[in-house]
Amino acid sequence: MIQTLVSIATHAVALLLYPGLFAMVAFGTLIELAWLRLSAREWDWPVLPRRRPTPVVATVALCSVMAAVQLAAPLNPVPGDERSIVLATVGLAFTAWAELALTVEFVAEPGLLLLIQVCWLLAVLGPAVQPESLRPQVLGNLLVPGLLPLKIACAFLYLLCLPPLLRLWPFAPPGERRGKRRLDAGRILTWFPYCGLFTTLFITPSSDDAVGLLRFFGFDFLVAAIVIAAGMLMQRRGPAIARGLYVRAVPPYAVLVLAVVVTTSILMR
Amino acid sequence: MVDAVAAFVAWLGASVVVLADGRRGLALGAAISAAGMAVLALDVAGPVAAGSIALGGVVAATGRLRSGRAGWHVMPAGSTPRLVLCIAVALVALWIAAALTTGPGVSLRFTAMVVIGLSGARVLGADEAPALFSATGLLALAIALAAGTGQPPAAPWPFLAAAIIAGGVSWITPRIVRAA
Amino acid sequence: MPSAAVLAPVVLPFLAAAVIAAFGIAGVSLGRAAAAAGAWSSAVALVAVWLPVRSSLELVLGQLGYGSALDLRVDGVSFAFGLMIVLPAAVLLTLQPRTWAEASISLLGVGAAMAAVEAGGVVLTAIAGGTAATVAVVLLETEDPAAPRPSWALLLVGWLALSLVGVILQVGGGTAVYSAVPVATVTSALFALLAASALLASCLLPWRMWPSRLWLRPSLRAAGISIATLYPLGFYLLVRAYELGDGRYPSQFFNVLLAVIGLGTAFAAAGRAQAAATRREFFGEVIPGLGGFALAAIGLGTPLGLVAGLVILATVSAMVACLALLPDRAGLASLITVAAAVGLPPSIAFGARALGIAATFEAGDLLGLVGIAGAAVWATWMVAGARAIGLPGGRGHPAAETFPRVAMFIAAGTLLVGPAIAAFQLGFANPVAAEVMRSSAASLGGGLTSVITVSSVLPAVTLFAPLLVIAIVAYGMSSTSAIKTQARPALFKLPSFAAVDQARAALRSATVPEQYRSILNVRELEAAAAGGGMVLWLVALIALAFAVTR
Amino acid sequence: MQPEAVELVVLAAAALAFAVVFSPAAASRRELLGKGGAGVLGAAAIAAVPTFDLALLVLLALGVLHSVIGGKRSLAIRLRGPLVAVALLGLGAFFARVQGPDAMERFAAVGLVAGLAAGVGVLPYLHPIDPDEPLVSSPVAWLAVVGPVLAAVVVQRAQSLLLVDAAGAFGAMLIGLGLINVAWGSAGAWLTESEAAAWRYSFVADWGLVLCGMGLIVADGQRAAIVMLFSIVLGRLPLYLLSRTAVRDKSVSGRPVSLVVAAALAGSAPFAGFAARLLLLRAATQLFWPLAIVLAAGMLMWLPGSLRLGRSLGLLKGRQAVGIALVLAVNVAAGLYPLPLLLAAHL
Repeated sequence: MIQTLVSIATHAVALLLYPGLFAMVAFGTLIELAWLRLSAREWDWPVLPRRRPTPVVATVALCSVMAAVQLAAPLNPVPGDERSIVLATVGLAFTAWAELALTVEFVAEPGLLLLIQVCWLLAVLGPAVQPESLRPQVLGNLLVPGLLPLKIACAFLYLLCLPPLLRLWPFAPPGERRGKRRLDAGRILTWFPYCGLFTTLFITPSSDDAVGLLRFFGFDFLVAAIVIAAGMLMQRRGPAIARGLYVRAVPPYAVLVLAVVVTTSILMR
Repeated sequence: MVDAVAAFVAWLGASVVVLADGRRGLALGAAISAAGMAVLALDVAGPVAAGSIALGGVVAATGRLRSGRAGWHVMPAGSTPRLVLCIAVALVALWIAAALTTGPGVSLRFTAMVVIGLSGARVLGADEAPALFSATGLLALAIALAAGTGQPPAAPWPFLAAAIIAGGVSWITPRIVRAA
Repeated sequence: MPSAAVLAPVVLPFLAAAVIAAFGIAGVSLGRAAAAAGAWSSAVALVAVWLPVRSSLELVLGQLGYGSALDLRVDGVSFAFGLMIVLPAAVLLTLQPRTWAEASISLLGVGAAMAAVEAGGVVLTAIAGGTAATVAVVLLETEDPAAPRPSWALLLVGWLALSLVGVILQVGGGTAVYSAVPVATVTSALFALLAASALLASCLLPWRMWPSRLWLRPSLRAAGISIATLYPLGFYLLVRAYELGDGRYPSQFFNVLLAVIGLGTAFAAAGRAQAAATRREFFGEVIPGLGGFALAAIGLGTPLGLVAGLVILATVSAMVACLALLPDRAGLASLITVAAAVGLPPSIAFGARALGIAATFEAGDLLGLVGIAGAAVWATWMVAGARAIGLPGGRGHPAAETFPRVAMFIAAGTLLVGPAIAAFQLGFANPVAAEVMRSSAASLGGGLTSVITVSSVLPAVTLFAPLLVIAIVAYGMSSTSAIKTQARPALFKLPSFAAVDQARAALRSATVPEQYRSILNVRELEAAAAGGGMVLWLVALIALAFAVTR
Repeated sequence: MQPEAVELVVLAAAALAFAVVFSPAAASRRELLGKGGAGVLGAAAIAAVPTFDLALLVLLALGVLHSVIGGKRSLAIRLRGPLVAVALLGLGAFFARVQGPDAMERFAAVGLVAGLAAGVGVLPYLHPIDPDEPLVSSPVAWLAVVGPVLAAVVVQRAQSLLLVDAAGAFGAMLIGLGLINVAWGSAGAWLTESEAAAWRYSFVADWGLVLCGMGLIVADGQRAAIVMLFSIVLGRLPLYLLSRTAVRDKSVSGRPVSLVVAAALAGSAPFAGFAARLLLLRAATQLFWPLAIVLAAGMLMWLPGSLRLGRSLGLLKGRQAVGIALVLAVNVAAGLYPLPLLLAAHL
């Protein structure tokens, strides 16, 4: 009984502090400010999100913290064997649709977004088909030559899918109000899980010490930077280019990745 | 030799029943056919059976004279197909009885097949009660006779039953039939 | 515990039905109390028989006449499926007002379904299941002849096919008793027939069939009972099929095929759900959707998949009661029901589906691709759920039969018991795996606090409990005023089966060309055959003689 | 006496008793008792007489009697079925007794099968019907009262008369005719215009399964036949009696009772028809499993016709409603526990 209570406390700490809510808000706020700074023509401080959370934020927070504790973050209180790629994936999948619950106007191109999310699911779960393991850190640690092409293909697909999932693509939802920009609490909460999951799956695990922490968050910031750059590129090129990319390029590439998954599994059996 | 004649007579009687529409023709046919079958039954099942068939035939013929279209009406217009039927059935029955099947009792086999066949065909083709009931009577007698083929019949009951049916059926008058 | 006790869960509903009918004919309606007593007594009897022993208790009486003895058995499988049938039915019979005829027929359906899951052999299951199907059709017709109801032919096909399976087992293996059939008797062809009958019995098909259509009836009294009694039976057959094959299906092809059919059903339901015009239409797709996930998990062939599927099925039976009591209007009850339906973490539906997806990866042999597809289908359900929150309620059904608080309690219950998924699986699902997958069920572990899988551990209590607290706090602080109820466009259109309907209409209106009609006039053919003509009779005789001499 | 035939006579007597008790009009009760009683006695006589020839003569007498008691159809039509049956059965028995080539034995089998079909009134020898004819003089009397006993006697005698090769041909012909009657009867019950014809075709369809059961020489086939005959005599016949009042009133009822009746007529679980179908599938599987598949598919064709007949039952109250409940209860009991029926027939 004591062991269970201790474990509950450990998981609570992980959920609320690190790598949970507090770490997500801290990391996410930094990245969000960077994104607002780089993507806006003239800069002024954004308005803080409402003090009372909406059901959207509550849902995003709930699902994001569940995903965040699955990451192979150094010093993560949650034991390695209790982490699952499935919980992380499904948790993040929920965050993309929370806003659709309020009104359609808040979600741009829902149909296309669903297609991209399916491609993202392939990118995340594809590497787990052959090893038959669901531990994120085990997948990240796999350096078997046979799996490298698959991991690289999935990593690239993952990065391709992030801008739409983080709503950095140039499709402004019809409901978005003009005037002073408000900090997007939903997006803030998802920066760390998305970037951390990439680092966990496609980069070898970091050691549980200060160097490991620096290495892990270094890669996270690097992923965030890549995503912000991609987002800014698409903002400049305009919606047509972005639609062309996500309709005519990403899905065929995802099919190719699926073929790689199948081929890799057959060859390595 | 007697059996062969009896068989021919039975066939002749059955043919008359098929070809006749008048009460006299039907009565004559029934009587002749019963006579032939009685002779054959004498060999097969003994005097009681033969007597039953003969008595049944007489009662049937008598009953038939009481009702039905007056006169003979043997081979009325349009009865050629029936004539052809009688001859064809006889030939087939003869071929089966004499050539196809083996063992004693060729006449008995011929008679059983030809009377059952002709009476069944008459039932299928006729519409009036007298013809139907005459054919029914013959059919009953033939069924009893057929019981004698193969193994020797243990008891005369089929012949008695057939006689009762043949006799009784011919006394059913068309009036009862029309009212029903 | 005397073996005759296994009769109680079956006989008690029949007894109650007889008493209600007798009083009803005499002009006295016993109301809900009698109906509730009949159903709850069956549930209590089932639990009372199982809990003290927690292993199989069997009653075998004499031969019945068609190669089967009267063999009733309460084991882990019949206990689990018995509860899935009787509990939602008991809740509905307790709350919803019915005429004495409907109450009596409903109890007959419950009794027949309980007999189906307690039957010790395939033939008895076919008879009892066929009876439950007939009773359900009669119940739906009694309530409202004009409203949609299952195609009786489809149900009859399923149960007749199962009786053919039972007969082949009897002839080929000497018995159709689940625990005694020789494994070699269950060939691939026979299993294909059994699987087809199971899919037809519960209508686990991608097309829009009765598990979805019944929810659009003006009243949901008969629909709730019919789905509660019929829907689990198809899954029951697929679970018993493991017992027939000593823990496995004859070939892994069947595992993949059933998993793909399950996901196809779940995706088709999700496709219809995300295109729903009202919330009632969305809720109409919840049961087939959850059923599809359950089929995909159960079809995998691993103990983890089986227990995950069973937990999803337990959620299905809870949702049947919840949806039948839910009013068609906005409100907290409706919101919580949508959340429970799409499996918002940390609900039990979320945990079970996550385990189901995990089981596909650990089953190996490329089955992980099924897991990826499962995640994609689940994402589609998330879209449909989010969209449904803002949809208008729907036509609505009589207020007297809706109980929003009870519906909300049931839906919230599935959300709150998420942390107890390990304990629930231990007590409810593991005995089933132990019964039908004796050789491989030992791999299931984890006790009351976690679910151990091959490569990872689901920390049910230690993760889901704090997560639940976070959820309660977060949602407690938030307000639902921002949700805008509006007509919402579908994200994508499923390929409509217009082509199938056109083909069916063309077939129905097909006629023989005018110039040939005189030859093939069916009426004249019938008149000739029934006319008793001399020529026909002689020709028939000659034809028989000719045929015999070939 | 053959136990199977005795049991069928008892069932026919029970059906007659039901008809008398639950018949709507007093006048028809007396007629039912008189003429129906004669039919049952005739059937008993067919079963009781010691030799096959006497049985044929009894059948002949019964045919004459049935044609004379009256009815809408002409005398020739009413007399044709039974008499042709006697002629064919007589020839069949005759060919079986004489020594000769194998073909003779096979012709004997043809005669017995054709005679049975003509006697019962199934394809290819359907007795013409008239919708307005009273029950006792309609072909249903042969289909549901005399036919079952005749079939039991003919099949039992055939087993003693025919040698192995001819017995095989006998069984094969029965199965062939059975399948034809299943298809024609179930389609006819669904598509034909008049309700009375639809009921007759439903009897013919059931007889198709009976013939298949009798043709399958294994024990389960005979069991299936006896249970199916039970569902004809004490299931379909009583329901037909009760529906005759509704048919004239052209009142079609959508009440749930019609669905329950349709389930009983369609041979759905838990009625006696389902148990018969189970036994038939068992027998077919033992002999030739593709036949079981064909039979199972054929069994689905009962559904549309049964739904139609169930609807034609009309709104029955009081005594008729009790009659329906009694019929359904008896059929459920026999469907769940057919063993007593089989033991009584020593099967």
